[in-house]
Amino acid sequence: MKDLFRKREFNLFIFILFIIFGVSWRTPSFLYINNFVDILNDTAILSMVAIGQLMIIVTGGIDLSVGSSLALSGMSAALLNQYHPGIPIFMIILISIAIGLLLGSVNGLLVSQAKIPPIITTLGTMSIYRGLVFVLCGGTWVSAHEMTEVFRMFPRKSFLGISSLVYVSILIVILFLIFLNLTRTGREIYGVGGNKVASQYVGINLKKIQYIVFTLCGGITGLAGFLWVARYAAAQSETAIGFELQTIAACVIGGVSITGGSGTIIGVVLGAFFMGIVYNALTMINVSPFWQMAIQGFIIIFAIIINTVMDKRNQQLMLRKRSFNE
Amino acid sequence: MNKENSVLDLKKIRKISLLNIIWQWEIILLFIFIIVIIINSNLSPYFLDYTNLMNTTFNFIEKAIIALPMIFVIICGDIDISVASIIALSSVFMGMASQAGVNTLGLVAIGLFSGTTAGFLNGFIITKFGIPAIAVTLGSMSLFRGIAYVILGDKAFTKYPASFAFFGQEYIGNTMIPFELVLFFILAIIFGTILHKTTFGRKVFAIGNNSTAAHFSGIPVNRIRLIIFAVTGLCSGLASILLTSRIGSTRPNIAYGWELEIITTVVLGGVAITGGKGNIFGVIISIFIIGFLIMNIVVGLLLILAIMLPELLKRLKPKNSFGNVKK
Amino acid sequence: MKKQKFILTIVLIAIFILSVVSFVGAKENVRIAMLVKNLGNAFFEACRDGGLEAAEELGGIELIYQGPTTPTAEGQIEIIDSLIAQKVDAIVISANDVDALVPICKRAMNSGITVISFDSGIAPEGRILHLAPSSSEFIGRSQVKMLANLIDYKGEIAILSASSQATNQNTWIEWMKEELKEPAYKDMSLVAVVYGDDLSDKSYREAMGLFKSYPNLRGIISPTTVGIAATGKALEDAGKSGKIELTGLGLPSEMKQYIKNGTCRQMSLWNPIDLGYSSTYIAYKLVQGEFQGKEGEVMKVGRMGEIKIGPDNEAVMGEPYIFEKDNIDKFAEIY
Amino acid sequence: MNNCIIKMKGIKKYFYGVKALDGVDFKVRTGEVQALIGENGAGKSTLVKILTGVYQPTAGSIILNDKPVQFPSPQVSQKAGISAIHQEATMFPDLSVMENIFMGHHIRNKSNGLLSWKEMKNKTQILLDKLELDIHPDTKVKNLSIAQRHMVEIAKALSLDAKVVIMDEPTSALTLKEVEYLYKIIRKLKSEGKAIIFISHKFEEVFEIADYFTVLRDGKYIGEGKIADITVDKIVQMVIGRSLEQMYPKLEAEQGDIILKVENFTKIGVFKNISFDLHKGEILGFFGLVGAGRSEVMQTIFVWLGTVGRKPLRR
Repeated sequence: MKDLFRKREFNLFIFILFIIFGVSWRTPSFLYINNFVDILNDTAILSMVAIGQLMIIVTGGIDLSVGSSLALSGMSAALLNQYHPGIPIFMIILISIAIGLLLGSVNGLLVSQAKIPPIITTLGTMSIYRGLVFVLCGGTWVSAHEMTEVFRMFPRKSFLGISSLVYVSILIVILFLIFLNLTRTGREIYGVGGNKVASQYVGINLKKIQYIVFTLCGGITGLAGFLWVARYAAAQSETAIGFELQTIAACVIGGVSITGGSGTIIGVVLGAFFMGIVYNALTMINVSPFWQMAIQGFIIIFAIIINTVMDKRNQQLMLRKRSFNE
Repeated sequence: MNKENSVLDLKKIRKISLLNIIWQWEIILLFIFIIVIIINSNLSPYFLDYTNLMNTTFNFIEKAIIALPMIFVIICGDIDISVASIIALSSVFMGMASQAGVNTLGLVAIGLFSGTTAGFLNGFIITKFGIPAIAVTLGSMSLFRGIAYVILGDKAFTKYPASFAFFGQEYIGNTMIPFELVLFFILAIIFGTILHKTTFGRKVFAIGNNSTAAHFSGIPVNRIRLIIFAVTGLCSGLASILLTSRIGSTRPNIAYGWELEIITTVVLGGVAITGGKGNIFGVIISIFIIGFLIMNIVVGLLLILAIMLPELLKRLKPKNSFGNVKK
Repeated sequence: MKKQKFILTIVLIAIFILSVVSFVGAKENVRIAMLVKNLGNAFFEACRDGGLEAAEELGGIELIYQGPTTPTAEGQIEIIDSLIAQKVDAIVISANDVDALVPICKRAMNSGITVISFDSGIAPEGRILHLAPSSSEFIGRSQVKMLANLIDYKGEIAILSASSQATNQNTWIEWMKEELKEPAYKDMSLVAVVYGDDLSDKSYREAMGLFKSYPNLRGIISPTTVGIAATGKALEDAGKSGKIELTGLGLPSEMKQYIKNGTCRQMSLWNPIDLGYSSTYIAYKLVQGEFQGKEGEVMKVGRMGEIKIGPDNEAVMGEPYIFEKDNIDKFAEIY
Repeated sequence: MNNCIIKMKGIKKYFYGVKALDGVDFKVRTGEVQALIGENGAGKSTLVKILTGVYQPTAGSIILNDKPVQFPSPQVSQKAGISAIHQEATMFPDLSVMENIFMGHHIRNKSNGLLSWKEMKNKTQILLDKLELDIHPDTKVKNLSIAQRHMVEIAKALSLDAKVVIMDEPTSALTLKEVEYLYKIIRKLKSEGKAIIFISHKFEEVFEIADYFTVLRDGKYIGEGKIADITVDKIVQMVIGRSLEQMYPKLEAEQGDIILKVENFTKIGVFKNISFDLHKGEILGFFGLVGAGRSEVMQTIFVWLGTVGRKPLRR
């Protein structure tokens, strides 16, 4: 139980509770179940993609192309649906995942085989993928009436009051919880980020791991692309512009070390949820739209500082405890 | 270990040949630059027109001026993604001052001061709490631009003194050389000298290579990083003056998305994103390459291909019989 | 190693020479650049189609369609600079910023380029004339009237705009507020103006936020094509169709879904094809010296008939068209 | 000699044409401690890296249990039962002790192929108990002392069921007490039939713990033998090629004036009331256990001197 308090995730959890309490004191309707369901809906896609981003950051990389590849796979899914309405929905989902995997593996190959630093690779593919969206759609949009009913309604289908969008993201969370915590490859991801030399000594294939994380992140992004386009019933060339920074922010708030080696899925999901709550709360308590950005920025910095300070304090506690043992 | 080092030296000596000189990073960039010029002049026969060439520089010199301190930031192993937001913030403060009747000189002072303060704040949080720069500037990126939105809302500042237009719109005498361009070259010489000819520059490289070792060698690591972030803020403030003067108005969404372009420029210029390596000439060439292109799919491909070249060459090389040397 | 480097060097030199050889000669046509807020925006794609129509009708026009990938003034300035370098004959621009583009447009005019703005204007000193699709006052006021009819002049209303920096939206909103001061609207109150930045996800979430923050909301005006479609989707998802009325400015092709199912019973828009057609037409005639661009001048613009240049050199095309269930199918085919 | 588990014969290793190892022979026996002795740069680490599969030899053969083998990668070497405790930090600071032990060979559930943390935790606890270490398996390695980290590495070697454990200068960062403890563990491993390669350039250590020795100099094989059959002087001569007196001629030094005087130097929470004088021409030794604050004092003085009159910067 004492260990719980020492976890970064726990700090964040307390911080979230604190915000929920503060906001609901001003606006009781914030606490309605419906509102939380909405927040879940809003953060579902972000948490999914942030998990992909997490894996890459844990290996010491970064992916700036998630926004663009999300747009590209989403646009492909929408166009496919528009021109071939007969294709069943699960095929479209599979195809958008496949496109995402492909885009991710391009990143992965460039990083692992051509040894280009991840930030440069993805900075480049960010422009390339975004450019391909323009090429693909020729500047036009795919709008609601051009999509089939099944396509548009997929993320909204709900069971027990919770939409399939949320179920999909929960599924992703569980899958990757298992992957990262209960498989060798998953743990090797942490190894690579923690110490490249050491991971070589224990026989971890660095290139393989780098390739895997970028490809998996691409796959998640591809799925997210379909969900995004279906949810907003619009595929545009500007879809998800700037989304990469949101996913990175979710990771950073969630306590992922930006230099690699540590970070948990629970932390990232909490980080995404935190961002969703802040956004939702700012709207709920009628903060002027002009204030929202500044407050978000302030809260991000504040959360990061608190996180860092608490973590340092905890480590010092551990050290002190150790010296007593000796 | 000694042996390996001496081996590397031998390799370096062997490297000096004409082809290897051609394959220097800066030469490759220069080559790309010439290709860009030729393609552009094919697309438009007027491209090489002296006046046009000079006028085109208006569009990227502000970014270039921020790229200069960004070289230091990245060599240090840090990154600053809040620079574009600092531009917006400084511009808003200048707008407020101008509205209150402050003269041109005062506006310049305010622009520089607010930029420096913002940069200093970044540096302070980064060094004081030991948080990675990308995390802090990710937050301050929203914060600074957010403050600009708070102050300005959906309005714009449009009233600037007539003499303020000098910085971003005027030329030196009647040479058709923009003031901005001259200012950039002066700054480039200053920053280049500091980076390559002073102990401060060497310390920056030392920090980027191994900050712990640098610390133990008596280099005040955090103070230097703090200075660099403050200078980056200062240059962002300067860029803000130029941009505000050039477009003669301020909106909170000014310079939106510039940070990635600036970082791309610096990285294409051969500065290692992992820190510790880079030089100013490469970045200057890269500024002009990207400047004469417009950020798009071409730049993306260019970036990846250019960075890939050295590795590609290594790949082409047949594996020697001694096997692979792993580090 | 050496050999490979040599080969690569040769390849690069070959590219070099090829790029020199592939010189393309200049054309004799009148070159008109249509510079829009951003690429990939269906509204402007329709404007381009109109421009192409005019080019075909008049002949001897080369239409260059350009825009930044994100709607920023800096991006447009950069493009104008390259257009000046290309020595185009005219620039027809829908501006992202009313003031920021003035200095560069002045420079363009000084180098002999005819600059007019359409859709979203530049301040008078930065262009010869501005072609407004409809008078700002009329648009603002008619939006409020339309919504008032839908909600029987009663209840709370909100506005979901594009970015807080969008010139034309801001002007319309000013006029909407002006109209709401009339006694007829005493039972209606404007509770919020929010901004979706012309991004579907942000607009969608802002709309959702409105439903929650204002449980008694009766109507939303969204004077932007992205915003209105996203709001339509949000209304549908939240099950608020029919409870909250939606109106605004939207593209029929985008809004067909929501007009058909009653989420948005009425909305309006001018014809972007006509807008693109007229602005290209006028730009051409200005270049040829057949129009003067003076205040009070009446221009004969092809199939559009006569357009008069009003005060501030602003020309107004006409009234926006109102779309409903009955006519949406027809127009969704066109734009 | 039938307990000889590894034989390396005529090992050569060139880096870019320069010889790092030139025909080295090396034998390791089960249940014995084999010392590998030589100056810095003599080729000890290179030899170890070849044995652990990090480097490939240019020429020569490795014979494991009378069968010639090749170690193209660290995993193969590991599978063959060779485990190394490297001189450099080869740990994952942000991961737990347990995970550091099992990284690369996590235990999986037989039924579903997923990792079994429970089993790993049990095993870790058993290993730590065996090494008489009082560390919680979930502690992050970054919170451990250097000595503890070494022990975790040994635990890792044990978890791999290594037959050969290589220790590359394990004592260099340890206090006397910790070294004693390490010897205890080594003897225990020896009694369990493990072969241990002990790399060092400290002769007293070698005589204390090793049974056999092999000497390298400038990448060349110089000789080998039983520790019991040799004297310190002889080994020294083999290692440096000269006698000890030639190597370290005794010189009288003049003790001069005080050039640094430190009084009641305190850094809250780290050390307090440190006082000493440093004279010209003097070598001043600092003695204490790891964690006693020796390095901290020096680092602080260093930074302090660099910024006289100001508050030293903390990292």
